[in-house]
Amino acid sequence: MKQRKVVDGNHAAALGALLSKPDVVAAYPITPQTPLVQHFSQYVANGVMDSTIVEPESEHSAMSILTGSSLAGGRTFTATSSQGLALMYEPYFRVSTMRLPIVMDIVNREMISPQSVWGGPQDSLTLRDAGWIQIYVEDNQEILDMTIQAFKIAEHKDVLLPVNICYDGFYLSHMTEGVYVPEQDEVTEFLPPYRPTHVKLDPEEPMAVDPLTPGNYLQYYRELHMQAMDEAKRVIKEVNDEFAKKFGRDYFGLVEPYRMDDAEFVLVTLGSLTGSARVAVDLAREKGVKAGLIKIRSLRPFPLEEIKELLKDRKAVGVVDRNVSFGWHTGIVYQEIKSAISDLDTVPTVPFVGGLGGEDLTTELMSDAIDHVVKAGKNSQIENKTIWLINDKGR
Amino acid sequence: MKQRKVVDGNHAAALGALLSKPDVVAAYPITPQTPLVQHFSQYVANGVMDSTIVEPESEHSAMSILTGSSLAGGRTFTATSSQGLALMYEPYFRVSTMRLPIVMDIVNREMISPQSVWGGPQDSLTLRDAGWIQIYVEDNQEILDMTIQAFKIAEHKDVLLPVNICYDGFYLSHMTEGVYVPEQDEVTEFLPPYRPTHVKLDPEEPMAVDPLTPGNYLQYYRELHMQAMDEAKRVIKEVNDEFAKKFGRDYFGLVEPYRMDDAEFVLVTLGSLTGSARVAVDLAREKGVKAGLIKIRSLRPFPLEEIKELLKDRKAVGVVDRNVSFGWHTGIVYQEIKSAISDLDTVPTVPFVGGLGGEDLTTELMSDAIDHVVKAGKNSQIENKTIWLINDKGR
Amino acid sequence: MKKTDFICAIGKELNIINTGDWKVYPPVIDQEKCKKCGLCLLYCPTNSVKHEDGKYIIHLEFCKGCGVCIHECPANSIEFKKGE
Amino acid sequence: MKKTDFICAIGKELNIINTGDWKVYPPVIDQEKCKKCGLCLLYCPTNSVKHEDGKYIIHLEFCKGCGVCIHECPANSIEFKKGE
Amino acid sequence: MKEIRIHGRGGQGAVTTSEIIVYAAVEDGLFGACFPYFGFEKKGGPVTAFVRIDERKIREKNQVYNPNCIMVIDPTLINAVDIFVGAKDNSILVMNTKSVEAMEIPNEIKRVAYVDANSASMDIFGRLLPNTIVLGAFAKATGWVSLDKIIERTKDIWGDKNVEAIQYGYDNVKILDVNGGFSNEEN
Amino acid sequence: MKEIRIHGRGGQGAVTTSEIIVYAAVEDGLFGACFPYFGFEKKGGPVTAFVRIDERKIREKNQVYNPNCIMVIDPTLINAVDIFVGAKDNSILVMNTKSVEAMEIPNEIKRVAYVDANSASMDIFGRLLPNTIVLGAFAKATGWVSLDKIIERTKDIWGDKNVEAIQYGYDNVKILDVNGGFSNEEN
Amino acid sequence: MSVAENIAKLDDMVGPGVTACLGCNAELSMRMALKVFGSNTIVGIPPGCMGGVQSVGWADKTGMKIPVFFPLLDNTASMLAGIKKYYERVGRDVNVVAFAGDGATVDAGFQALSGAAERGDNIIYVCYDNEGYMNTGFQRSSSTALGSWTSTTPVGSSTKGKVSHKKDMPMIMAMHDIPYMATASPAYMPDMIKKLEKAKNVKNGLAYVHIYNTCATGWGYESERSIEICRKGVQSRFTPIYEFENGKFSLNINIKKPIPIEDFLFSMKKYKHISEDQVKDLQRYTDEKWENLLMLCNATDK
Amino acid sequence: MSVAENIAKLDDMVGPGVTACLGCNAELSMRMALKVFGSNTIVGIPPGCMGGVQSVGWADKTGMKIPVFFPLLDNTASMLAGIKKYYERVGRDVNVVAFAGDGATVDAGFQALSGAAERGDNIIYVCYDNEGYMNTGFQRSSSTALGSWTSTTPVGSSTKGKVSHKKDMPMIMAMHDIPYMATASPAYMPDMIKKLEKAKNVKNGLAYVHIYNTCATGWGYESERSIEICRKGVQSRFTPIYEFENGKFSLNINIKKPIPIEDFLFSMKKYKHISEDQVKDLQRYTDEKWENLLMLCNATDK
Ligand SMILES: Cc1ncc(C[n+]2csc(CCOP(=O)(O)OP(=O)(O)O)c2C)c(N)n1
Ligand SMILES: Cc1ncc(C[n+]2csc(CCOP(=O)(O)OP(=O)(O)O)c2C)c(N)n1
Ligand code: SF4
Ligand code: SF4
Ligand code: SF4
Ligand code: SF4
Repeated sequence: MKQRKVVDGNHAAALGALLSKPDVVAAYPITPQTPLVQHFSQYVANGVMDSTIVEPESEHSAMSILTGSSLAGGRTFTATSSQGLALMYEPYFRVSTMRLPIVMDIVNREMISPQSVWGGPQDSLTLRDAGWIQIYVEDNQEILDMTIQAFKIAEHKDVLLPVNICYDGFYLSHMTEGVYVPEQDEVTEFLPPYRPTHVKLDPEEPMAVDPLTPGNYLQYYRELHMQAMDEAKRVIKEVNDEFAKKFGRDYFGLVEPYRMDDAEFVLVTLGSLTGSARVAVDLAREKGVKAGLIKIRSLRPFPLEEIKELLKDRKAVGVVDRNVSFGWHTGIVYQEIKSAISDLDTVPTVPFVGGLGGEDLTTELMSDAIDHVVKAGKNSQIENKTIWLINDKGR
Repeated sequence: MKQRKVVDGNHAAALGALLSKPDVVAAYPITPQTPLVQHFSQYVANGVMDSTIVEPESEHSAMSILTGSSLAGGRTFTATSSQGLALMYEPYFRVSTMRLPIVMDIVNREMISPQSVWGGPQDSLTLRDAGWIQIYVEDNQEILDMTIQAFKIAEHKDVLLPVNICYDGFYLSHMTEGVYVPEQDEVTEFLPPYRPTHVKLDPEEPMAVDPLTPGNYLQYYRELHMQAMDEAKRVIKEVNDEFAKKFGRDYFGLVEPYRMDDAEFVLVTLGSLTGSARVAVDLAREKGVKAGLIKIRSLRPFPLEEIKELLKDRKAVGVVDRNVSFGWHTGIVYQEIKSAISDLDTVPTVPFVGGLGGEDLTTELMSDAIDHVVKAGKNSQIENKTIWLINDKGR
Repeated sequence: MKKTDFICAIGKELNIINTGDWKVYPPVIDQEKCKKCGLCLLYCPTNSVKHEDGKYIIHLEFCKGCGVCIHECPANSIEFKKGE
Repeated sequence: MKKTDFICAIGKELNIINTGDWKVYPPVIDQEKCKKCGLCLLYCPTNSVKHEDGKYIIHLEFCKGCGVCIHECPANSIEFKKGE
Repeated sequence: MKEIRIHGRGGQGAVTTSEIIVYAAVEDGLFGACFPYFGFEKKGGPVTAFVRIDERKIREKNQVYNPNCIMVIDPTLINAVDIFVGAKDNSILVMNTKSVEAMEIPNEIKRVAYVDANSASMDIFGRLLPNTIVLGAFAKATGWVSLDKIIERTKDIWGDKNVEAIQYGYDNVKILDVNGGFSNEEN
Repeated sequence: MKEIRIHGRGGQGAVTTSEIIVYAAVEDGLFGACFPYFGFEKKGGPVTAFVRIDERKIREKNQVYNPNCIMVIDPTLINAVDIFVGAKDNSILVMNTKSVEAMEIPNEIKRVAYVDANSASMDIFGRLLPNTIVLGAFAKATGWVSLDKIIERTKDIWGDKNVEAIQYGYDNVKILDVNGGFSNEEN
Repeated sequence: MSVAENIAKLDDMVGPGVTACLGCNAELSMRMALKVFGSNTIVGIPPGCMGGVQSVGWADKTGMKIPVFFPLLDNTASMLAGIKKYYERVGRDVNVVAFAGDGATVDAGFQALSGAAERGDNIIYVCYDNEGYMNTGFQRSSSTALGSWTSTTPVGSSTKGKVSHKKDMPMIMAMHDIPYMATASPAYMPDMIKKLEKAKNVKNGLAYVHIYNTCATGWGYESERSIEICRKGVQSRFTPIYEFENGKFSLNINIKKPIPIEDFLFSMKKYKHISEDQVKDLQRYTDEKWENLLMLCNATDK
Repeated sequence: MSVAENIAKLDDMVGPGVTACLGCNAELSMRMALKVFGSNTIVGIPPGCMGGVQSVGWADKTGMKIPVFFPLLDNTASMLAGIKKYYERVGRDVNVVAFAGDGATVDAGFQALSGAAERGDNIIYVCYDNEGYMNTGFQRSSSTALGSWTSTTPVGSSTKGKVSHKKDMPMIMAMHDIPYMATASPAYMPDMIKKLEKAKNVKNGLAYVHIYNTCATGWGYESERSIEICRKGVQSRFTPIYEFENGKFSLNINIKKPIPIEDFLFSMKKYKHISEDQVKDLQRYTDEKWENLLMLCNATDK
């Protein structure tokens, strides 16, 4: 029997992690992730959860503690945001290259300066090339479900990479809605215990972890890491399907196409802003515009083949970025989408940026975006000039 | 009169910084950057240099100290590598968004794990989206000259952004060759003192730096930051030209084309590996192959227009990356080049990866790369499958 | 997007936040009872107590009504004026 | 590219580095003079001094020839054998 | 879709109130979502929370700019913020106040529901805790979610006294249809 | 282009020796570049350094795999590393050794220059500091850079005693043309 | 003139109406410290309640009358060091000051502070110790005392608040051999003011002032009792008031007859659950620390 | 049986032939510590000489007979804490040990260590203090003593070595109220071994052992004098040998008649330039520290 709860995103994440039975959790509080940490402490205090919680003095130590626990053979979980992610970047890069299947939820928040605590995935996107799998989600149910799936993906023998589940600060972390909470038994069935053999610190079978390594070896490990990312594309889909079968909720793997079958004008989105984009697509359809949407779920590994396939032969494409790429004058996702479709016939593409620092990306703005895309498609306009989506409602 | 010295890359960097007369220098030692730090300490000990040196307990503090000194109005310099850069990432991102024109040389070194101290720009490339200008150089003279130019670019009123001069560990840092050292007078003329007004902590004119900032302001500052990056494209070229005029050495601005006029088969490179690529291009030309080369100097801002212009109507293009993009199964520069040429007619492109962890990218390997590119061009082969350049000499 | 005169996040004009309207009741010093020890001035977190013409006076614009001054006054000379 | 059995940087077999050939001269204990205090064993950085059959013996395979044992021996019983 | 905006002061439970409404909606078989506007207000500062209720999954994750219902937990807020901004046509005001006579009610508001929650709160709790009383008034005035579910959740979180408060609000709210009157049909 | 590979042991100054050669080349109006192979060798372990000299700017930044000249500062290295690996045809061996009689000289080596730098070093310095003596031998055997410039730089770094050592090496190196003999022309 | 009269003449550097909670005595300490340091001061306030209450400002407005900035949570001392070095270089004597919570000081920013202390950077570092991360909702910090409830050391069926003792930050800073270290309490305001003045006048290294602040919201007591709780901390010897000046320790408020520690603990909610054993442990800890301190002061009968 | 005979029976956990310099007594300390801790041990060796000499291994080979790993320079204690927590959880008693240089301990990794100490993580942390960053070519660390030449505090026309004193790490760690803290010197090997054994047996928190190691290459003396220099450090009282156990201090090697500090300083190159004033300052510092220590030991006539 399914249990339903009305919880916010942080609580959903905590429930997902709780059900995954991590051995060790170490996290440092930071707005808007803090309540997640508190839920854990409370679970353990109440004896609901049998994890070891460690309270570090910083995020750098949080990730380092998990590195140790994971190396010793444990399943580990943490969560952070923005400055916290930045502070732990040194061990963050390292755990992926050590192939440790740590799961970390990132509650996306702007990077300072300006001093801000509000939402925006600039934090994790800027660090997308550190070797982690990064999956972006849209609502609380997806947070919960993907936090569970994350462990299964991470620990898969063909993957063995750490995974981030990224969700928008406040928009999801502090949004309350109903979610279905799977039964512990079923989750345990779905997600068997972690038993590492590829790297482990244990006096019973001594090994050196990370000896000094000359380049000819290093290259080999890098190649394997890249292969594991490729495998992860398959595994993410497999785990998605298995989950869908067992729990009845399907997220379509690396990307989710929405009304794409006959779509001519396409928006590409990431994270919670997808919601208002869906509404805008529906509105456009009502007006007879063949709009469609691609929600990118896995940014790393990048769904190159899927994007190419889905964007082939469209009339125009817009990418909505809640982040910037400073040296490109567009958003980061736009820059990558352009790369992905480089070998296709050139199609007008429009970079949108907006919603930074916790600004809303309203349905109206999304409809504007679709209008721009339609216009670009009709004029075959190749401009690549970023259009800012600016919310002036309620000011 | 020009003075010539025979120095290694670290020494060249130290000389460049010395001539730029920074007020405050704070750096933490790390292989292969360490000798640079030591040169400074020695300059100050000998009274040759009138900078304040601060010896921090970590790179995080090094960047933080410079943040303070720069906010107080000083010209500041530091240098780091790999793990050091990783550890300072939190303040690193912040100084760019605070618009502080700090100059930092990055002595490129692989990121661990594997435990490595050898060359490779994975460190700075992974952090290319943190809002800094990143310029990659090829030899010791360019290190010295660009370290000076970096201050001028950074402090330009239309830019006001921090600048990284990135040079390969060991390949340049520990390579000794002759360089011309400009006279102090001339450098001082070229580079007047720094007098900030845009942000400054001074009791004589109180202001708050980084108040809590809602999204509608944050978006504005981000837009200005992106504009400054665009301006920087112009400024880098202007400064290059002024420098060339004054000191007689021209680096061609954002990118340096080599034998590109009639080139059909093009290699794109970054950093010190350009040297052997040049030799390979010459060898190919001798054999009648119309090979050419583009050396990317400024990766941030990304030379979008230049790349498009230079790659238009070529028969095939190869990109040699001494780094990887884990989720793309290519190198990072390749991924970006593909994006840059997305609107051009599709041309066969070949991603190369090699030289990681201090492995050599020999002239022979570069010739192999050109062969691959030629083949791809002849077959109009669109594959995008990474070819590893593996050095088996001397094993 | 809010335009400012600055290129990065700085603030120059003083921010004024009306914390005076947080209070339920205003504290008032009974100048008769007051022994001029000045503890209320030393302990008031909001800097609302001033020393004027030899007297301690509570300025109410920013007083949040926490009651510390009342609690600490050794002469029991301060009270919330609940009349309003 | 060097292939290994591992997917990340680990090492299992013991690495043996020939530091024995660093030394210029080998140290030798004069068993006659030796007072069996064992200080050479306690102070040898390379773990080259062994206690065998009641005697302290220097194994030379990894001894780098630093001379600490010689310098510290209270009985002056150790010397570099310069003959070779 | 029903969109609700709740105005309160830091410490008055506006955010939890919004969560209770969502809980009730979900238990009623509807979809609901809410979130607070996160500023840095400590005790005393104005706080806003947003709620959406619908028969279909709620996809928008933005503030409510055009509420169908405006709930005001603290009567003094009327001086501090523009509580009516963006009000949709045919919408409802639920307010803690002694009287609405002196208030200018904009045209979009078609129903005004008010209760003197401050006084009632002093009676019930002996101190100022008006939010659950206003919540009861909301339940009655809108009928959008069922009273039992609201009570169920409130009991869980805050206990019996607050159930009493809800009931009080429900029973004692005064409902005036104004500006032509409210219709639950159109939306 | 001339490519030189220098073999020494940690602490023997192989790296500085390579820098002195580059200095001399540059002062002679040529181009030069050198760098060490960076392992983690402390005192005593084998060390390698690479030098290139040319009339044109040196662009390659790689190890020297096919040297025209191999310099060996420590005679014992011959047992520890394969000093001849990759030797180019028509190349020169400059070596610190008492005698080369027992050595197998591969075909690519056309000139062998040797000096008993260990003994000479004991005479000059009273301890083992063979590198500048071998450097002197190199100057004579190759003629690729001028002796004065080598001396100039050595003096700067290490002082007069070492100048004496250089001169000793220069004057006392024994040069044998083997395997058909060396030619400076072809390259 | 009385202390109050003197203080009354000093300008408040903090904007009126920062949004700290009612009765927040960190706000009190901040205003007082900056009054003493005066207008020739640059102040850094890292993330934490005092930064969160808009004392650094909001949007394009400032919260202070002096230059103020937001360091990162973890680099306050280093940023200050950088500022000071520049002013020393140009020959201007400016007070470069931190006003930082215990989280920013004892946890995330500790290493930066320790580094500055060792280098002898001439900055003034004031830590307001409210024994937890208040701004994010009262999580434990290294400065949280044993047994205390916090949102990350909650009280439940299997745990009863924090399990380890408070990190002894003042003593640790003294052991850094800085020229000036002092503890202070707002309940002993004249002593606190004197110490802030001393800190201001240190010219040969780092001055560290550790203020034991309470927090009505987090600790759970009525806002008007802020000073009372502070005072009880001192009177129970739990928060000893002493000084370390040029290598010498001295006790400034000698509590000859301490109140039982329970009187302090049970005056607020965060300790309301603690067991007898925990009380005993806290008493033992307090006594030992006091003994060591007396020994170091060599002032047993002062 | 003599100490040496006992030690002789213990297995060396370190691979033969690590590439440390001739006479390196950090190598000696490492081998000795790991002999004492034995095969049921996991050891982390952060970047530094002892990591650089291939004790963690090379390519696909290991440098140890026990599990060994390279922490980052700045996270040794945290990584260890994570390992230990896991083993505690599964009920296995494994020694989780750091062997870390002063740079990794007193500078870059200090905060992580301080955090672990406060949390009461049951790890064994051994710091080999050679007073500088040796692996990267002898730069100053916070543990470098005043006046010392290093490559970043060089001797030139305007500077004369390091300007600040050594950070008093042992005392700082003791002030963290950990169950066990000790200083040790290889010159007093039986004492050092006893302390390593005690550290091994601590089960209720962090054990910290601070070994004063010398460095022939960096400090500038002939390799055979390593132990002699260590001994002089102790005999001059510059490196006092003491212990802090369950809240009590005790002096283990009481140097009643210290040798003049010059005898220690001038026995190596790194101090050869120092001035009379610097010597006096070092002597004063040494004396003050000794006095405080005695006071804390309450053991003036032991
Ligand atoms: C790197 C980083 N991690 C976490 C945070 C989130 N954060 C902001 S304030 C704070 C707590 C500050 O506590 P303290 O310094 O004690 O000040 P208080 O809030 O108690 O006044 C935390 C954890 C941050 N800003 N930066
Ligand atoms: C973040 C980071 N910064 C810098 C370095 C470079 N580094 C490697 S070892 C070392 C010094 C270590 O000194 P210490 O711990 O005292 O050990 P020792 O070398 O003296 O044995 C440094 C600075 C690094 N590895 N990581
Ligand atoms: S009530 Fe509080 S804020 Fe108001 S004057 Fe008294 S102490 Fe100050
Ligand atoms: S010479 Fe050194 S390494 Fe050799 S046995 Fe003696 S102490 Fe050990
Ligand atoms: S939570 Fe505590 S420290 Fe923070 S503002 Fe409120 S009373 Fe002050
Ligand atoms: S440099 Fe010093 S510490 Fe490092 S291996 Fe050599 S002697 Fe040992």
